[in-house]
Amino acid sequence: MANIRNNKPSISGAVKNVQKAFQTKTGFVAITVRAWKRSSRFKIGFVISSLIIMVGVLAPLLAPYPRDGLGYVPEDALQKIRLSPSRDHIFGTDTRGRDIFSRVVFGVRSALIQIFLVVSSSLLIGLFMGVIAAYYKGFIETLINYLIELFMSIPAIVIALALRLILGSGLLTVVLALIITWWSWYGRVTYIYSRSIVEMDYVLLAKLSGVSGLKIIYRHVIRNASPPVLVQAVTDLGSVLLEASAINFLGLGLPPDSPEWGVIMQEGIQYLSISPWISVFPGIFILVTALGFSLIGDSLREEVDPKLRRRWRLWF
Amino acid sequence: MSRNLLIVGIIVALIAIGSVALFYLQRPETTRKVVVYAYNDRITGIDPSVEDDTGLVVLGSVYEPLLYYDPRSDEFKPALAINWTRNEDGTEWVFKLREGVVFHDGTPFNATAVKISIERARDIYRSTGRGLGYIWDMVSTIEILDSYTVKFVLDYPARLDLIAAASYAAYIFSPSVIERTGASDILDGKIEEWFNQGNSAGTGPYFIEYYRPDKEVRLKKFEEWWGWKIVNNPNAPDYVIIKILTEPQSQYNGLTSGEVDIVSSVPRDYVGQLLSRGYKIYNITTYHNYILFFNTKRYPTNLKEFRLAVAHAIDLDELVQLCMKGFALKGSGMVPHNFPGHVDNLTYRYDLSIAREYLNRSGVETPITIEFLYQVDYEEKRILAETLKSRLHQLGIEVVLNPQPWTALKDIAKGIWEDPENTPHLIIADWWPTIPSPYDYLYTMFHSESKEWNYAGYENPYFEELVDEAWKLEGVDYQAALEKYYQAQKILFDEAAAINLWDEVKPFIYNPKIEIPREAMNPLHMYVIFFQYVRVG
Amino acid sequence: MPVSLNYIVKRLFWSILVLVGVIIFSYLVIILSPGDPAVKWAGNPRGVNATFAIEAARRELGLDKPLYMQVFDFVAKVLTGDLGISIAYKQPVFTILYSNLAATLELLLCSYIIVLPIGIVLGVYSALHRDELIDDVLQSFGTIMANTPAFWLAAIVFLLLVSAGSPVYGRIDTRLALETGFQSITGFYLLDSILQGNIVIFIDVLVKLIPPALIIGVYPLGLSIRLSRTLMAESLTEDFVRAAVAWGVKRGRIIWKYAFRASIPPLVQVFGLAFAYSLIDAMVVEYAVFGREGLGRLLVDALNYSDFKLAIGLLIVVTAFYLVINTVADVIQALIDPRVRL
Amino acid sequence: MVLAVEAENLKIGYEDEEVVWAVKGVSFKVMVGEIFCLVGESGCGKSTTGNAIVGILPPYSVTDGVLRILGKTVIEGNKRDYTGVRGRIVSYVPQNPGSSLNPYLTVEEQFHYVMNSVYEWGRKKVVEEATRYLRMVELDPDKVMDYYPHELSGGMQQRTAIALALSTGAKIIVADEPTSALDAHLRLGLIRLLTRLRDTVNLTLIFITHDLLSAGKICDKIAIMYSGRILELGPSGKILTEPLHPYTEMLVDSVPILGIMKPLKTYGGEPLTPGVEVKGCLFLDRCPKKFDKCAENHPAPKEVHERIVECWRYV
Repeated sequence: MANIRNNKPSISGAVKNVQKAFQTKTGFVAITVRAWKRSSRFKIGFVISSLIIMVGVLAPLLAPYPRDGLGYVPEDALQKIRLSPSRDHIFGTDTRGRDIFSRVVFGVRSALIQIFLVVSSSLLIGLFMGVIAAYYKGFIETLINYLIELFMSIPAIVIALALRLILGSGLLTVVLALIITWWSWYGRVTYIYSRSIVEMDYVLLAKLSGVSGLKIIYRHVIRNASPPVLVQAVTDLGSVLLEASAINFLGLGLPPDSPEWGVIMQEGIQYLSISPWISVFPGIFILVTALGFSLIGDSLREEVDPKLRRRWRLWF
Repeated sequence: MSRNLLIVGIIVALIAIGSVALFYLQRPETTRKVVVYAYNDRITGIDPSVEDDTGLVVLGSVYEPLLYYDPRSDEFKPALAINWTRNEDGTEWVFKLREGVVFHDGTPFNATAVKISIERARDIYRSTGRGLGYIWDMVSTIEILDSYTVKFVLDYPARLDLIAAASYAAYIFSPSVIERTGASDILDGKIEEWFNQGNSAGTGPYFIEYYRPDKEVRLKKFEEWWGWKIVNNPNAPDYVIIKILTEPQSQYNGLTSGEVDIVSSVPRDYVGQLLSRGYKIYNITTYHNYILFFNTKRYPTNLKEFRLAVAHAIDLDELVQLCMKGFALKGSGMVPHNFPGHVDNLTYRYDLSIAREYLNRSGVETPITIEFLYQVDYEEKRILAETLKSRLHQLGIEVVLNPQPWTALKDIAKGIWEDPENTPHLIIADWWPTIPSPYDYLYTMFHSESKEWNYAGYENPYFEELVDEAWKLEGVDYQAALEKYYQAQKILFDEAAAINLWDEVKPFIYNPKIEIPREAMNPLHMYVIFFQYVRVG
Repeated sequence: MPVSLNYIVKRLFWSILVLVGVIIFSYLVIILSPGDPAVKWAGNPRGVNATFAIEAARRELGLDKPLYMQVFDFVAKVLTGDLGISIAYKQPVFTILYSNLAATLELLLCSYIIVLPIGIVLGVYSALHRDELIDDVLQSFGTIMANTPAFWLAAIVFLLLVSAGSPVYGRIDTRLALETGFQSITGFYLLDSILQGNIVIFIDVLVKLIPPALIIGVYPLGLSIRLSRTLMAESLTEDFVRAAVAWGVKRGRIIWKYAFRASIPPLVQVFGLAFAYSLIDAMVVEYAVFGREGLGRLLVDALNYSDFKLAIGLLIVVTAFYLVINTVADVIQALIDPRVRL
Repeated sequence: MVLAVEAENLKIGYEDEEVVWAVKGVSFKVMVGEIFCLVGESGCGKSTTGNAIVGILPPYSVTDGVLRILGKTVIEGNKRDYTGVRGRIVSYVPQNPGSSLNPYLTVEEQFHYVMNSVYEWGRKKVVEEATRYLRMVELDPDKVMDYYPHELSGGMQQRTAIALALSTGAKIIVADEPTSALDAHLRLGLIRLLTRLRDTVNLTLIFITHDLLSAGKICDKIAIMYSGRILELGPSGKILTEPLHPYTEMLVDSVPILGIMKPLKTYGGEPLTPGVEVKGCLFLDRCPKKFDKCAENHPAPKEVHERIVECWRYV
């Protein structure tokens, strides 16, 4: 409809083209801005994620019993064992008389830290490996692809088990287990995008004119391949959380008194039929957080791949 | 399209409803008497001479020792031996064996079986250190006087009647296994392998029909058992299924869904609810106690005052409620309640001011950080660790938690003898006895020779002398021996090498359609239910 | 994209290569991680016979040989199905892994058989009603399902079952099995009970299987709702679909025989990946909540017993499982395409 | 004479971020038994128009105006209703036979799905009929029926597609570049076949092509499309011999016409990019004969010498 209404002189065509080119910029920020404008899913996801992050930052202020939140057993524990949700303890208390709400609020921090560490490290490794493979080709390419395939095949949970036996429990175990497997996905995505970029004329030209490999990699390949990979990473934030909490739930990750959702759920699981609140609330937080990130990721992906975005009507 | 889908859907739904209905209508009537017993751990092995852990729950019904001893009433009950005599100084024991007993494989029981069984336990321990055969350490020779009489000649006096009633390493198996497995001698690994494949060669009232150590063990009634006439229990189960359900929640589910009859460890919080639903309980005060060791070789827990400060900062009343939900007796001394050698009034008083005073006296600057090693898969130990961490925080003692699986815990804790500086300051372990003697507790956990289990790194020559003397005295003057054991425990109490937190009270919950009489359990045989006494239906 | 037999052979070869890589990786974990590899392999033994056991482990691993020989021996051993005796179970590691794998696999297969048709039909429906309310509802549902932590949902469902008075636990009613004379042959109880004509056990096993299967199915359900919609949306614009429309082919046929048929290969491939992912969910759910036997229990046992052999066995078997499923998915994907020349 | 297809100010657009109009208002009539050609460069909207007649506009398209097929209104405004039209009244010979046959079904199965859908025929009858149609397009049924499309050559695929299109028995056939994949002799054969069918069963043919020459050979009427408009529409003989619109002239000049000796010319310029808005005549940029008026507006259609032309020169 827009072109019918538009009555500007015919040069407007050219201007429009430029505008359009500007709009379809593939930078990550530009994609995000566009997603915000277009998608209500993105907005919902964004609001959820921001809220969660705020809760994480403000945890000590929000938690009514910050010491409980950190894992300390309160003085009057015996009077507070497994209280059901009430005004004093809106999520109830656990078997040690700790306030579940405070624990869950502090759990936001563990969740975000785990997600951040896993995704950022995997992203760095994955980008590096993927780009190297695409640029240098030959044996290196095969080798890296082999490694990618290899680590893609190992589920994080079994690596977590081995690491747990070697390193003991702790943040390092769960984060390392996830990084070892997770980077390979980014490696693959980067590789696929970079390979097509490496084939492009301007990269060949730069190569021929003797620009150093690293410079080309940085200037052309990484810059152009990273937005789709970043989008992939955003989509993954929720999955990282789901897998990390599963690992913690099985006791392969963080130690038992940590304010971590999987750990809290594990504590509550054997009291499920008499005190369900211990396990139920942390689970809701996992679900909501993962959902928030996933909504953001999906809308971003739609931006990168316009095919997903077309309007639709049944036509036969 | 959608109509077809609907039809398929309806058919599927009908089949589902139909089959569920069928399922509930067609549940077959119980014809055989079956008891399903949910046990909370995997079976680690069922070699009667070597096994020193959870295999007991099977061995207890499949094999028999020469004697049983019930510490609750201080009574001996003859099993494979019908009477026994000893010489004056307790170095020679003669056991008269029961006649007409057959093993599960049909071979007759006789003195040779006794000799071979006990020698195997002892010699495996002597040659490889495996198993609990050390209890026969004093036995120098076993002489077969006739088919049904054996004579034990000891190197030093001992209460061999108590030892013969041990819950481990005292089981008699059929010598036919040597031939059957093609073993070269009794120490041949083939025999153990054969046992662990799920074979039994005992004389007990049940034999193993199906053995999956990680899932279930099925025991079948041994009709030729000598004791059926004596027990006179026509309602004894024909089959016993020992079902491995490690998760307390699963045990609860099994019990409430009716698929399990007896559970060994539902979450303690559930007991009240289950009782109100009509399930019955068999509370047994066990000899299973939880002991908190101090690393006596590393600062600051090498200071007696510091240890006492911690000891007085622990509110055992609270912990028994919080960790054990009341299913425990506050510990006193190292030997549990009702066990020979138990003493009252060796419990630290909870008083933070006393604790602070000791802390000042120790000269330890606060805040100070200490490390606590505990077993990760025990809920009560986790609660203990977290509570202790919070309480000691008030004294300025920061506790770093180090949860480990049991095997790793053992490994780290033993390190106290080589590398005390890298061994945690506090270590919690739990213990249940092999032989009904205080020596079992005091020697194994506090003697410097017992580097395997002495997690305190405790070395006190005077204490060791007392314990060793008491052990040798047992066979000669039992009362004097007990007095020495008391003194030894007093030393441990004053020095606070370790704290006996509590003795567990084990609630076995069971379906009211079965009956578990008192004699079906013996605290010495942890987790064993003597099913020949259990009545079904 | 036409593929050929050559492709399948290549794919198989590559998978085997990756499997070998995983075995080498697990060996490196054993020997490069802190601590004496022989001690770890022997399960931190203690006491008088510890040195004996450690020496045995040292010999088993061949630690005195050069590294490449050790690796070679280890790979050869694993490939011949010999990982030694489990410390926790005192049985060969692979025997334990197999019997438990069957339990988990039965659960997973059932889960997918139940859930996939539902998810696909909903996804296709959603694609056909794109941008309508029902589409939004279905897709939001799919997104939520795909992001639900399975172990949490399991807890909720379990809670509901318990409050409805029908606690589901375990895999089979042992007493019933004993009374009806049920014997497990293949390890797949459903199959065994059918083979033995034991309808009572079949239903018992099925009733216990369905709740966890549905929960594990939540992720593939969400995935299939979303994925089949995307794929259908794409294949509905294919030329041959348009041509078929123009020729007046009936709608149902166009949807299923034309458009959906074109979506099957990518669906198979993605479900290959998802199936392997669900294995993790199954491991968490079956044991921790429903008290079933299976790989999940082995995981916890390996932890509680510091059973390093079992842990390594799990690592290898689970990965091999993943590889097999994905290779099979890839090969099926190639085979069901008539353009493949064999 | 019965009207087979009638378009009135038909507009068709594709919805992306905003609507891009591919067809910007065309009106034409096709009589039953007529062979009608839509000629134009790629991207001019001729295929879109063809798709609109067949009823395979993609789901994200937007329409305006009216389109009637044998009296049934299929497009009115943004409403589209093709019930009973597809396959029964109109059939379609696709542009890319390679991708237009279902790669997962054998040719026989595809015949079955088509004929069974239209006539509810059983397998046997379908095979019989399919054999007949395949023979009609000079294919050996034994070498086609049990094969998958990828096993056939391009020409065979094309003819299979045509046979499938014919097998519906529809009276109006839209053929989108049907001869592109065929060798010269087959092309001729096909054209003969189609004209024969017109003569025998009174088939209406709508031909979509970029090739004015072959259009001229077989068509009764030609519509020249450019950038979504029909610039000139008229009987083929007239169009080829006396083009009115400068664009038609351009096209005619660049092809050799049998029997007329003339020098071949080429003209520069590219067609408009779709979605770009232009004020004034759509052909303005490339027109050799433009004058002031052309820059103001696009001209309305005007009937001149048995033809309809959109050019300011004839207003």
